[in-house]
Amino acid sequence: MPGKDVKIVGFLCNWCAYAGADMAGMARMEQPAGMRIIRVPCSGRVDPLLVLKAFQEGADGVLVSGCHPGDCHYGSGNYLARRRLELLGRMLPALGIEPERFHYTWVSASEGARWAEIVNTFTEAIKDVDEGS
Amino acid sequence: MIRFPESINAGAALLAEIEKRSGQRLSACYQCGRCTSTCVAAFAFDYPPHRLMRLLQVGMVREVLASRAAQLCLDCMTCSMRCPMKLDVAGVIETAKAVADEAGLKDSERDLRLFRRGFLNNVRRHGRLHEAGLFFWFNLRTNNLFNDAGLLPPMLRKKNFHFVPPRIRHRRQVRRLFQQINGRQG
Amino acid sequence: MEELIPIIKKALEQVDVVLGWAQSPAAGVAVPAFFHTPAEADAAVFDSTCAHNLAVYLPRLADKKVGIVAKGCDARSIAQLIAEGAVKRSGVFVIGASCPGMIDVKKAWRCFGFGKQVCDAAGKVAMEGKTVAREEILLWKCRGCRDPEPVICDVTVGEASSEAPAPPAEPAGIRKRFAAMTVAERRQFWQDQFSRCIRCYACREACPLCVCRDVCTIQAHEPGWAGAAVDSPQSWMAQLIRVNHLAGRCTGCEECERACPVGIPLMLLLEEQNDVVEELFGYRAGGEAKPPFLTFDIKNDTWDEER
Amino acid sequence: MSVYSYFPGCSLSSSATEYDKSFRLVAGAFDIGLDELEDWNCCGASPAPHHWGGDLGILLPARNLHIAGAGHDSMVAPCAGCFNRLKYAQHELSHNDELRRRTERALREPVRYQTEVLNLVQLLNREIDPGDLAGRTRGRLSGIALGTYYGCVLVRPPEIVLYDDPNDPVKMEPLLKAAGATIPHFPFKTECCGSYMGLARKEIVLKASRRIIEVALECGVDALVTVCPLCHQNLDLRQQQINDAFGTDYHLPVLYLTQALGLALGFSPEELGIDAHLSLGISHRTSSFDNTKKA
Amino acid sequence: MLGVFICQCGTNISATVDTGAVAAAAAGMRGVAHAESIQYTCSDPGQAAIGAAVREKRLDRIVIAACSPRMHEATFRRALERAGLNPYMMEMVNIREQCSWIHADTGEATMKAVDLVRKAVARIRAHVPLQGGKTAAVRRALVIGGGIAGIRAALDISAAGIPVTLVEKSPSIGGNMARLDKTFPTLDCSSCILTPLMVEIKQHDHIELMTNAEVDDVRGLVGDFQIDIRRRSTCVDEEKCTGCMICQEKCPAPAPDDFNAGLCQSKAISVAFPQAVPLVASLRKQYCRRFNGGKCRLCQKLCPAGAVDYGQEDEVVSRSFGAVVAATGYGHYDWTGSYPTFGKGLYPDVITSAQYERLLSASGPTGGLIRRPSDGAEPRQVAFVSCVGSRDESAGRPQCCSVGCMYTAKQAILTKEHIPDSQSYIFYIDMRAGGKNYEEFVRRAQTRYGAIFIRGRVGRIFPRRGKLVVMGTDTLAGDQVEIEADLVVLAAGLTAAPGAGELARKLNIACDETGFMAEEHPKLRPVEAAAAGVFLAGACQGPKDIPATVAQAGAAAAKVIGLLSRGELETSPMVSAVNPSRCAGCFKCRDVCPFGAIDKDRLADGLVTARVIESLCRGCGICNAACPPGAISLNGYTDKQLLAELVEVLR
Repeated sequence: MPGKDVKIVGFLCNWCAYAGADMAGMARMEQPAGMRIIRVPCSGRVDPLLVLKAFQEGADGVLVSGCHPGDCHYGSGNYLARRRLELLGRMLPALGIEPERFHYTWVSASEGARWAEIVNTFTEAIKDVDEGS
Repeated sequence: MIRFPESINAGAALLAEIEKRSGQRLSACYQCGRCTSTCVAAFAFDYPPHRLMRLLQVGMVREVLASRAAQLCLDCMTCSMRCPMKLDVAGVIETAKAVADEAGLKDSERDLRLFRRGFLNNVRRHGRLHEAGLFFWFNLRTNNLFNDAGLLPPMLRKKNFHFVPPRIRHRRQVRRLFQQINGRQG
Repeated sequence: MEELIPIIKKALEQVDVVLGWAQSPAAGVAVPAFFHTPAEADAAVFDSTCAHNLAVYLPRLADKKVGIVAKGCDARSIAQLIAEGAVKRSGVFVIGASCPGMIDVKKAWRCFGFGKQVCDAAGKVAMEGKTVAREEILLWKCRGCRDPEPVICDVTVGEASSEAPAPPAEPAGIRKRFAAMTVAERRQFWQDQFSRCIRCYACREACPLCVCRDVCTIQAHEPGWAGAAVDSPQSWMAQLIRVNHLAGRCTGCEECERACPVGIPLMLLLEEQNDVVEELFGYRAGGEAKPPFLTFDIKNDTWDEER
Repeated sequence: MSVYSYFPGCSLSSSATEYDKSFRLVAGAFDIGLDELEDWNCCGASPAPHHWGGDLGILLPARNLHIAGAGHDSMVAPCAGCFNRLKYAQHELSHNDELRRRTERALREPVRYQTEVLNLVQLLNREIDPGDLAGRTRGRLSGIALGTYYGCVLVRPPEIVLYDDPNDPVKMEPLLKAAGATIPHFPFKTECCGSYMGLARKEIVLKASRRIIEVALECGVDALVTVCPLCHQNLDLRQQQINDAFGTDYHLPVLYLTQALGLALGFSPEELGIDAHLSLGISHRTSSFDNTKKA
Repeated sequence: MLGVFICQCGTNISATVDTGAVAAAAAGMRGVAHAESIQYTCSDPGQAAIGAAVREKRLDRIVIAACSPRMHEATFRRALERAGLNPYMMEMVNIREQCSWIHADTGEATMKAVDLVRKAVARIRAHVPLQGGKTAAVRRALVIGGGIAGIRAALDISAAGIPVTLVEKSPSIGGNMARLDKTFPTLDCSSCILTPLMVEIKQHDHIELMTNAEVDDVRGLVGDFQIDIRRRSTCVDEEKCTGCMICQEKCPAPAPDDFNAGLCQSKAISVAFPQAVPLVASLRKQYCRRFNGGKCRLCQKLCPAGAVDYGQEDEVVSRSFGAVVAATGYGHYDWTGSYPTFGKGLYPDVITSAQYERLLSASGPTGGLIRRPSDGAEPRQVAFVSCVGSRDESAGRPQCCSVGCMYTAKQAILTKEHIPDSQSYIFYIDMRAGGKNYEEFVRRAQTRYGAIFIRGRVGRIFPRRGKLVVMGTDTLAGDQVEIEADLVVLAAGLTAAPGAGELARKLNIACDETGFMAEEHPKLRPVEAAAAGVFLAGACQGPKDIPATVAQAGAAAAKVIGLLSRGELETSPMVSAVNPSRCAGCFKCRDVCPFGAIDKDRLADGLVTARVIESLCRGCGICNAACPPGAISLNGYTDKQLLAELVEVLR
């Protein structure tokens, strides 16, 4: 079964990405079972430390997803998030974490298929890293 | 009469093979008929393209494999370009033709098969196509000596009609390429 | 640099205290000093051992009017504190000191022995018979210094150094080794490094931009970002919190690393972070602009993150 | 001077020698070096991919790619069919390991297939600056409406040939326009001409090609321009057969792109092999091409 | 004391997740005093079971593992309230959309469900009771779009005594419906239904009509939106203009006639159409000679009312509204790009149904006579092509336009009525006639009006001797079809209205992948948009016919009335709060807050700390993520709660 051993924490904004994940469920799009979604109001709520903490607690991967730029329910939260998260992503190699284990991306409420695709590819990418190391 | 589920069951294996090789999901076709609308050769088909797709959907794969349509398809891909579901209809028909070849179904469109065979054997022999050779060989084999005879005078006038076959140096290498064919020959 | 003393004395006419350096007879190097009166100011020195970033004292003196002797790099810290609103520009009087480059006194002591006078009266590195190339005992940040002149100052002291700043060194020693490591090796590297951490928080206390001080979340029991235990993972997490809170704010003064009693190479993290921030946002802490994580213009934020 | 490997293919060396001739003239005029591929073989044309499982459609062109791999960086295949086969082979060789191994068994060495393969339009667009062309042609084609006929294999399948809009290609236009021609709306520019059915199932070719000519005339086209020898054969050589079969009286000239450009550059119809064209021999437009030469 | 309820959702969850096993696992988790699996937790018996457990076991916090919280969080909060608990002492676990529906393996799905429940159990221990406040709601609604949806919504809302501002982008209200000739399935005249309603809007005391106007900027939130409306300069004083159309008659500058779908020309200064409301002229500067370097001032000179004012400028009007109804309608799919085989728009006699509607209309450019555009001839053979830009993934438009079949049948009927010896051919794929009396209508087109229905998609249209050859297929007969038609009418698909996406962005609501505005839930919240206080009416939410549009407009109006009738709204307690004893006074929170909801607070001991202005806080939590000492927390999403979840799912 794909993704059985890969544990991923997903921080999803309530308005877009979480709704998109719901949409994927409504369309019964099968996904790897390793994803654990934590709902947040906005991707701007995601402190990079939450991501680092997740890695410290043993997550194989962390995914942050919010509304597409320009669509933030709060106007600018995702812009701020992507600044913080982009920096975080670039820092990971120096911290001893494979950058493939972290991904942030934007999913709208209607993009169920996109969400399912993201979970699949991300899980696969992490498995590749695990096998590579 | 099509009996369900017998028909589907009977065609399942072949259909799966065609779907796998062509990379197309036949169930996506909703029979709008646009492939047929755009096909320049459909008038000569026994089944128009959209019916080929439908026959496959309901498991009547053998009818498709044995069809004249599968042989006559020009592979111009107009249907694939127009399909609203982005199905590669031509690719499906092409795959059906290849599967039919492998299954040894050789009854439909004998002349056309003869032409293709003659063409390829001609290339096998010379490395390049000897047009005049193919022309006369085909007309002799089909007992139709005056087929396209009207084209000869202008061709001759153009000095484009060569009686001496072309020859390439490494014909043996070309023949080795022919030995690498996977499907059935003949 | 004798002209410094009258300048401090003059500054004391308008400020409550001037932060500077005085000679420590025991150590043979300069140490930070608070000058409240002109008499005290006679002890002021400025030489190649004045490595301390005095800006660290400013936030806690926010209710006073403070004069401060600042090197180029120190001035960046001051500017950053001002940009973030932690310090008022009107509350500081910056005496900009032309900096010849600071030396790593620990290295100097290793060469000359502890307590030996390592600077002569001219403020140059004195070798007392031993010859050590100046570059070798310079602080890392002084190699290829980008700010020999203070970005912010009210009065300057000393000639602008005619000597060009030492060229940036090729990564050597630990930097070189770290750069060559695989990700997995770095994971192990940090685990080893932080197994030495004694949670003394000297890194935080020395940092001019760690303004939270006694409410710092690293030490907070709740919500429990990092446990208080002295073990490698928790110390590592605690440091990551600090590094994260300095994103886009760290001016690279190296005080944390200098302060670390167990010699953890903290600047590897902060230098990397500063480089990434500069690359991503074209931002270098220590100017007039606020950090990119605090201010941005949505309409012009067209940066394409879908790499 | 940039030099390209040149893959003429069977047609250009037999039934379509005028295409080869005119191509060499135009290339010469623009200092494009052509280095004919050593000992090339037939690309397999339309029958190969449609017979014996279709493998020959890859195996045959693979050898040509392999030969080209030892030569220049880029290879031009003016015949649209050859171009399509070569691109297909390139795609399959890089995606289908099994077939590549079989190819290598026949070639007895690792196959070189990475040479850039260009069609004629690509090559000319790359090498000829429209402004330059306009200066040298001085509008010799002005007043002539050319129907750009691309055919199917030049642009399809788009993910293999990676060239132009598969439904509405336009890449021939800049050069012809620079030469002064007008390009009327011609909706059948990628309609299939009937392909290789001419000998075995003639009625398909005649019906398909008839429609193309009919629509071209409806659109006010004076002559069709093509880059495919097979299309040319069906539309030009068989035009009289079409007239006989449908009782029509079409006299629509069909030119290779290089012939049209050659005329524009001032070469004579004889030099370009245009006198060999059947349809042109009976065309009402012959005079206009004669005029262009005088101009 | 903690209660955990695992919903089976019929078999929606229990088919893949062993809910009994999850409940058993939950019973063993720390602090859990009660755990059970319920068939339908959201049902009355389900909610009653929660209430009973709360009473019996003195539960003070509840975890419910069921569907998405986006679906039933509000339901269960109310259930808690009824059971006497603070509604925020509840945490939902999504084991349906994000578990049972996306996994096939029962073991795996059950394990994940247990993980998720454990995470919620850990999280809810960090919950604290929260109390929402009340805020006054502005008793005025904004309706955006003056088509039939906006008109109906505005009339219905104002009927409840709530004032309405109706904003319309174009010079007149009426929208797409005003352009129709007759409507299916009753064939009653579109104008006859619509025009009286348009007039009623104009005359209504409680309705403020702004035409040539668009929403510029939206601030605030439900109950108190501050919205800037830009009124475009038309160079005509609306108060003075009498709609006499002398200016239009004399204006020398031609301009496209938008109302007639580009079939004819209008003038730079013109009245949109004779029945326009308001009946005033407006000047389009891009076509006017005076604004393009000329000296013409004819309209100003000739206007008997002196209404023309070239110096008129855009005006921005700011208003407060308690609620907003988006009724922006639909746009027409531009088929010319994706259908090169239909001639790319180069054949004048290939027109869209919207254009044909104008040819049929008595108020149209031909006075209701069907004349084809190329030569003005009356067509005899008319081919209708359905699904142009619909059900076509190759054109990036998979959706059904939902009205094409019906209006095409209608147009075939009207064609026969106009030209009795004409013949209509309708190329269709599947005849979709699902509404009341629709099927009968289509049958009538076939039997009484002799339209020939051909099941098959058209492949090509090309000219032949002044006619158009339509090449298609009759899939039922199994053969290709060729028709030489005099006129071809394309049933082009419906798109989101131009600018709808931009408006949605301003209103902070979502659009679906086809560009139409998204409702919160197709069945539970069909007229509510993603932002509270914003409602959807009509085709802006998706293609629909007039009856459905009017019904939805009424529903949106009812929602607005329900929201604003009480005069005050409950505010969410999920806002940020500052713990002053941990605040370092660095004010990074203030720098990042998008709503200016952070203020300075000087404590008694002189320390300066941050303070949240709750009425401005929208609960995004950006400040929380920016606060270094963790002094500011978002209620309901505190660091403590998120860390508890995080640690627990990775256990």
